[in-house]
Amino acid sequence: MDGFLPYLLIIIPALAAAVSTGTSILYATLGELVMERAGVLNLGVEGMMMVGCLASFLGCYHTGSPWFGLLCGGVAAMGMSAIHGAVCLFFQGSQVVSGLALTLFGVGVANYLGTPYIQQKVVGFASFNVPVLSSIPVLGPIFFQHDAMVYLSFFIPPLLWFLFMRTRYGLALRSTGENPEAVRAAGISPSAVRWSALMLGGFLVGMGGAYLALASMRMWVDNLVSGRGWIAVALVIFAFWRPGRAVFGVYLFTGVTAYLFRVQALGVGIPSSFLNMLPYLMTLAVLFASSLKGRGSGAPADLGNNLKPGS
Amino acid sequence: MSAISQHTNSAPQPGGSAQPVVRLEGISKFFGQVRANYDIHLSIGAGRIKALLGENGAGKSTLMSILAGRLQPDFGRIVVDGEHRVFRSPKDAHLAGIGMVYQHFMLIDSMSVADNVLLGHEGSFRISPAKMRERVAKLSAEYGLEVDPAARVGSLSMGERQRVEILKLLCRQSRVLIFDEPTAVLTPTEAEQLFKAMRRMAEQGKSIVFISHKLPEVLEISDEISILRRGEVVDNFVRAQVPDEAELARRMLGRDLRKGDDIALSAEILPGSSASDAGTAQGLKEIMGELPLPKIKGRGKFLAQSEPVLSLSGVRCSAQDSVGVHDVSFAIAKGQILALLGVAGNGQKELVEAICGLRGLDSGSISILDHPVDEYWKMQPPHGGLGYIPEDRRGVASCPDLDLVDNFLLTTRKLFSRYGLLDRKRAMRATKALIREHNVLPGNPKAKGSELSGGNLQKLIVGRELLRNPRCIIAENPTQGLDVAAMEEVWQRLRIAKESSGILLVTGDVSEALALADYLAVIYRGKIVDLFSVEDRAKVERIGLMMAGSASLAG
Amino acid sequence: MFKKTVFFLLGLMLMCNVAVAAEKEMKLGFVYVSPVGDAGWSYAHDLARQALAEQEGISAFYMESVPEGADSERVILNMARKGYDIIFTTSFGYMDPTIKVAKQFPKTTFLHCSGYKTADNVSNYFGRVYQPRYLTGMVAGKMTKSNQIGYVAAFPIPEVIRGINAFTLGVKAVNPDAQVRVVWTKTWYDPAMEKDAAISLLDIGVDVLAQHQDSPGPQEAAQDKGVYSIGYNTDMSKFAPNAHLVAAVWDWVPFYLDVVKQVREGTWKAGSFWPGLETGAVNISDFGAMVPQDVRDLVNARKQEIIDGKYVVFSGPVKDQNGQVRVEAGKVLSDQELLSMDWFVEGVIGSTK
Amino acid sequence: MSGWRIVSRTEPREWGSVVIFAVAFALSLLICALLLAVQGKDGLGGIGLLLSGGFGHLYSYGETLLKAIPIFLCSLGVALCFRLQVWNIGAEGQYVIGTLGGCWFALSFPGLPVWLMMPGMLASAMLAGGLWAAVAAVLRQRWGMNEIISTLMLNYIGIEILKHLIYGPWKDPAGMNFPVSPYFAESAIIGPVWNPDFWTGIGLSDGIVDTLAQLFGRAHWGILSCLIAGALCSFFLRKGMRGFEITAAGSNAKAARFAGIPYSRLVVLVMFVCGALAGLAGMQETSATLNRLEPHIVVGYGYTAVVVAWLAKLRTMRIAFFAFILAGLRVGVENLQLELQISSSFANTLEGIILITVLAGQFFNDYAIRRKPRQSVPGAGV
Repeated sequence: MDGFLPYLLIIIPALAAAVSTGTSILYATLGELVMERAGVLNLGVEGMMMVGCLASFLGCYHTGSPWFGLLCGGVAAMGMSAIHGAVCLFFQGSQVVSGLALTLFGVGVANYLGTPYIQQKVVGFASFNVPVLSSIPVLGPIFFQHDAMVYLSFFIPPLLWFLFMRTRYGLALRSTGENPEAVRAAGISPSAVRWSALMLGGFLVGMGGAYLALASMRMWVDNLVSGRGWIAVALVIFAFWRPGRAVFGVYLFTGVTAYLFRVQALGVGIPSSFLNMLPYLMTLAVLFASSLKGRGSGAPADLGNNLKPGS
Repeated sequence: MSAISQHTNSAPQPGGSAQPVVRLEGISKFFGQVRANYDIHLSIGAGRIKALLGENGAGKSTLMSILAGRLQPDFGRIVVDGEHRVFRSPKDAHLAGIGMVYQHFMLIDSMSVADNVLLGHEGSFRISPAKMRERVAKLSAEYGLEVDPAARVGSLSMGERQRVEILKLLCRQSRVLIFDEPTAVLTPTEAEQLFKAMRRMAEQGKSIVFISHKLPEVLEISDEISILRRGEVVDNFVRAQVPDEAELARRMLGRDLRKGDDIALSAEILPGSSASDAGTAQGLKEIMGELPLPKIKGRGKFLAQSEPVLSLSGVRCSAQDSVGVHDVSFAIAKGQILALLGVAGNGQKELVEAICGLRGLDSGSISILDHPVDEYWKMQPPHGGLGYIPEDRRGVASCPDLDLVDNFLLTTRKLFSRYGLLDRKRAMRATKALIREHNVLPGNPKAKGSELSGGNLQKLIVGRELLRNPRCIIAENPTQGLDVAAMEEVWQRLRIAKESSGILLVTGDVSEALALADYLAVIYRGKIVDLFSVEDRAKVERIGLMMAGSASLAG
Repeated sequence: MFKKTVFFLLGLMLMCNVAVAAEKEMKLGFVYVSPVGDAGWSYAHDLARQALAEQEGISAFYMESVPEGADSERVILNMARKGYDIIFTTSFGYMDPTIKVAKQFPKTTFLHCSGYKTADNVSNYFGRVYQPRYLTGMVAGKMTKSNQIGYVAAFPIPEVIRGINAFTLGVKAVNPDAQVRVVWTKTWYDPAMEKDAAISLLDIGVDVLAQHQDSPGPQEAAQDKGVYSIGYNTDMSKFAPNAHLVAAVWDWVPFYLDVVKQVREGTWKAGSFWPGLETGAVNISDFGAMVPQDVRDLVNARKQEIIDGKYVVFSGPVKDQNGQVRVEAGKVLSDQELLSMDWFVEGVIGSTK
Repeated sequence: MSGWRIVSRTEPREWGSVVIFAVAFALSLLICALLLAVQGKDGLGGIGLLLSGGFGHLYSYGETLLKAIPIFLCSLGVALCFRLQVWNIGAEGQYVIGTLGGCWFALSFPGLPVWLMMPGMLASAMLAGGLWAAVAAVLRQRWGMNEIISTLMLNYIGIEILKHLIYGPWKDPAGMNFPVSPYFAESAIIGPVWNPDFWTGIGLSDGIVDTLAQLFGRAHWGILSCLIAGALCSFFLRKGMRGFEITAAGSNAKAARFAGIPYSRLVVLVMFVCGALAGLAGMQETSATLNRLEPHIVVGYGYTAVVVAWLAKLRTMRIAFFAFILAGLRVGVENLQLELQISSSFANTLEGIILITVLAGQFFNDYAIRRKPRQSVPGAGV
């Protein structure tokens, strides 16, 4: 093409696309992050997103209200979270295996129950420009020409940060992820904290699924999630379990994907195998770098362990 | 300590000023057949510091766990402010104003001091780190427990962490604070600071229970002393009634400390080693057969009689969270026992890890059986090498969910294997014989490691290690938590083992060191303060001072 | 009323006769690579299956999401064991398993879609969907204003490349200045991602979108952003009523009915079938309302020429991206060359890697 | 405070696990029947179809066996890692890379005779898979990286490498530009166990040959590798010193290190063995059933292996059993799909439900819920 300029010009639309395509992953990443901060490893994000996706579609389809749909999606994913909680927190099952099972089940059951609704459309969330803000150059198109769920997602990371760092509940939640015995000794039930984190995280993951059905596609087709749940799991680690870094990680990943699509559209071939590997390579590289520095990655110390029952 | 004063047996119930805050009435606790506490009566008064003194395994920790709600008594009751209370959990005890500082801190390393202290007592839903720090700073100033509220707990020293634990209790208005061997992990300066803080807390009306088996500090800090022996309170008196350590020791042990080294020698308590047993058909020795000296590198080169089996010269290693080891040198020859004496946390652990090849050296060298340490561990002769009897039996010497045969094989596996295959039948026979000869209970070789009590596990471990005919033995607090019979059995076995090997005895117990060792090396903050023969009476007298770091005086 | 009853009875008798004449109920099996709910390739086949199943004397079953490879062989084998008469395997990766199973079941008829191997009881078939692709390209060429047309494509395999080339030739035929920009997603089915790939094309000024993908994602993008779109597989106008100009569609019903009839009558012979517009197996959908009449006329005229054999899509001269002549004037590409196409014609911007 | 408490069983009941599995399995089938009924299908009939599809005919055993081979091999390796408390969930990626190793050999030296070709393919597949797995082991031991994460990431990377090769350098020039490698040479193809000529040749009667033909179906000689690997594995775990060291270090890593067990080397060893087994599985699958490399060899055996290893509580014989059961269910669910014409996603649903119920059911094996004893013991007051 003619010089450098087109490659610069597509950055803005690429970033805008990063924000809109990243929103679903962002919700899911933050949801998983909440659960992991409390010490529960939930590899079932993919399945939870699928269930949330279908439930939100059905909610909106039958009532015509996207907000009600969103609620349904969140609640349904909370239900999936509750299965994980029952298996791991109550029945002492392995968190890794339970998560894998949840993915199998969630993806399967959503596609199965969704069969009669294939290709049905819903109202969903429409894009609208935020007054004033959307006319800011550069920032306007990137951040303020989307739909309501995208705008909502801007508030979640600071809210989570506030919850983690500035509330009593957050302190208990973080402590439970690190050392549940200490939490128990402080008179707080670590199991209750983990349950609540599962519910909150589950709701967020469900919203991630809902975004795909209500804002991105606004209809039901099979397998809408297509692996985004696993990317979310990887990005939590990439983010060192911090909400702010999660936002950065999500937008970085979707931004690179979106940018490279546009580079292709300009007529440059790129090795897409490498592109698909990127989030995973990125995560490995970041983990590796942090262990080289001898710094901890910030992983909750008790992540993936079950509480001993009966004590 | 030179003279033993007459012990005055009087005034069993000194008690506090008015009504005691907490009264224990007839507490008994059994673990299976073991009687941990039996019919204990104890009262704790406001503003008093009560020391609970006793040997390891006397039942002090069990009793205090009951008081703190971690364990429930089988019989007896707890009375707080004249009212009968049942503690089902530590939370119940907290609500009654009773809290405990455990030996293993329950802290969250990655979070700040303020977070740890105020967890569960933040006050409002919204929290402000600045205000939390302020609160904790105020609290720590109030009791002289100096610690930076903003620091990450993971970066603190053990002493500072302990202060955090204490602050946690103070913050939730505990009236009774229980300290379980608080000085075990402290440097003397830190211990001093702790005592000051304890004094201040007592002045403010808190009751303090202080578990220890260290005599000087008990004398220094306590108002009242109760002595536990084998699960029972055997003595109860006020501090003023005992003039010196020797008297206190006599009351605690029920025997004379200085004569401790004579006790065990007399007894014929070792079933396996007694002459009458030697002819029994399926003895361990028959099963194992002759174990010829292994050929280790430099074929045919055996250690000369006089050469040291273990020698360290100028060993230095640094550690992130502990004092590390600084310029340690000593050598042990066959037929010698060297006791490395010191308060826990003065570099013993690091030193042992270095000898076991699990910790790199910054400088200096260690040689085991005339081989550099890493070379030795690469070869690892199946027998005739180094035997290790660790302090943390469950954590470091056994596999809780494997059976006794597997636990037996853990270090002896090479004796039972050929071409990489294990002879499990022979191992089973050997385990059975070992169980019989060392009197390990329960005697079922299929029992899991976790089913054994500490003492029985120790018997198994000692038997296992000695079976390998080690020429060098490292024994870390080998009798901690054992009852007297088991303790004397272990001592006797070590004495017998000495004939064919050199032993490094790592211990914090002076009486044990005196009972066993030929030489004493006192370690403080990772340095050897002094190394001397047990015959050197003048230095033996000053052991206590040396352990507290006042080494230079000894020179 | 009476009349109706008579007709009904007559009809009933007729049907009985047919059934008797057929002697045997035909049991058909369809193996799909993706879920039928994808609105794409498998869906197009399944529409035909449903139509067939409604015919008297035919029952038609399907298995969806069958992974190519070892699992597909078992599925085909299972159908053969259960006595299915005709088994349609509808993805390239089923080729070898189909041949293998066919060896064991010589009495069963197999039809494999999109491959190239045949056996005594195995035909392969495919449609010359590049013909309708060419026609849709003409529509796109006429409707574009920016002369930039976007094409969201799945994987760089010959089938897809052929479609892009035919489409581009159609564009160029009516609008020599227009360019076709290609973005690969390396997915067959990821609606959200494919939608984003489509938007990436819009961002650089494309105003007509075409797709070779099984999801309606690109259609959604066009509908959202108010540009035109060209569908594929089936009529996708319901996904993008305001955007959908026309689609290159599959209609397998006539072809399948023919196969069933031949097998039933015993006249079926194995071979390679590559039906084009003339059979109706491939076609273009109805035009969207925004396509002006003159464009419709132009396209319909060219369609008739193709049907009549007066026009061949890949007829020379055809240059590739580098301007090199790949098809000499007066020559046409052979089927073999079409089947292994791995280069782009002039006017395509993108890479075949 | 309720009158019940959860008590850890010191000695899990041997019978318990069988009963619990049976109950959980039945329960999950019941849930599936309900799900079928939701969509207006015959629920119980469907379950019948499921079971008969997987285990109802002689030939279904052959199909099940074929599918169980890779699951068993992967699971064997995964169980070895789990035994050492190394949470390797990367069998999927190791399977892929192993396949690539085997294919590289087969494609690079097509002229070799079978007695050179087979060992070569085996060795290069196992080496490739093993080394890929060892990467995660080294990352863990040398730099302390969590193996769950690294193996999961390596799975995706491995699959992308496969795609890259198959769409690029390894594409068959005669394959019409489709993403497939050239066919392997005859010598690089693992044949089916059932080969009538061979079996009749050694004097078996036609009837038996026919039955065997049905029973083995498409099952290939890879089954031999399962037998060998399974036998070796259980033998070395029981009798071998290294096997004992793995068990001991898995029970208490710290004690193992103090006992002079080379822990890090063991981690690398088990990961390497797991990768080698997974690679072997992949190579056999490719060679025996596809006869060339296609992108579709990746169907999630590695994840199924984790599930199987866990269900089997890491015991070799049970791994064989569960690999067979899960393979049978996958085969059987196809029958259900075909007969009832339901969505393919039902297979995943079924497997998920079984896992969840069995997972929850295990609880009753490890723990007992007992009534709280009254705090009154004769002799003393409370």
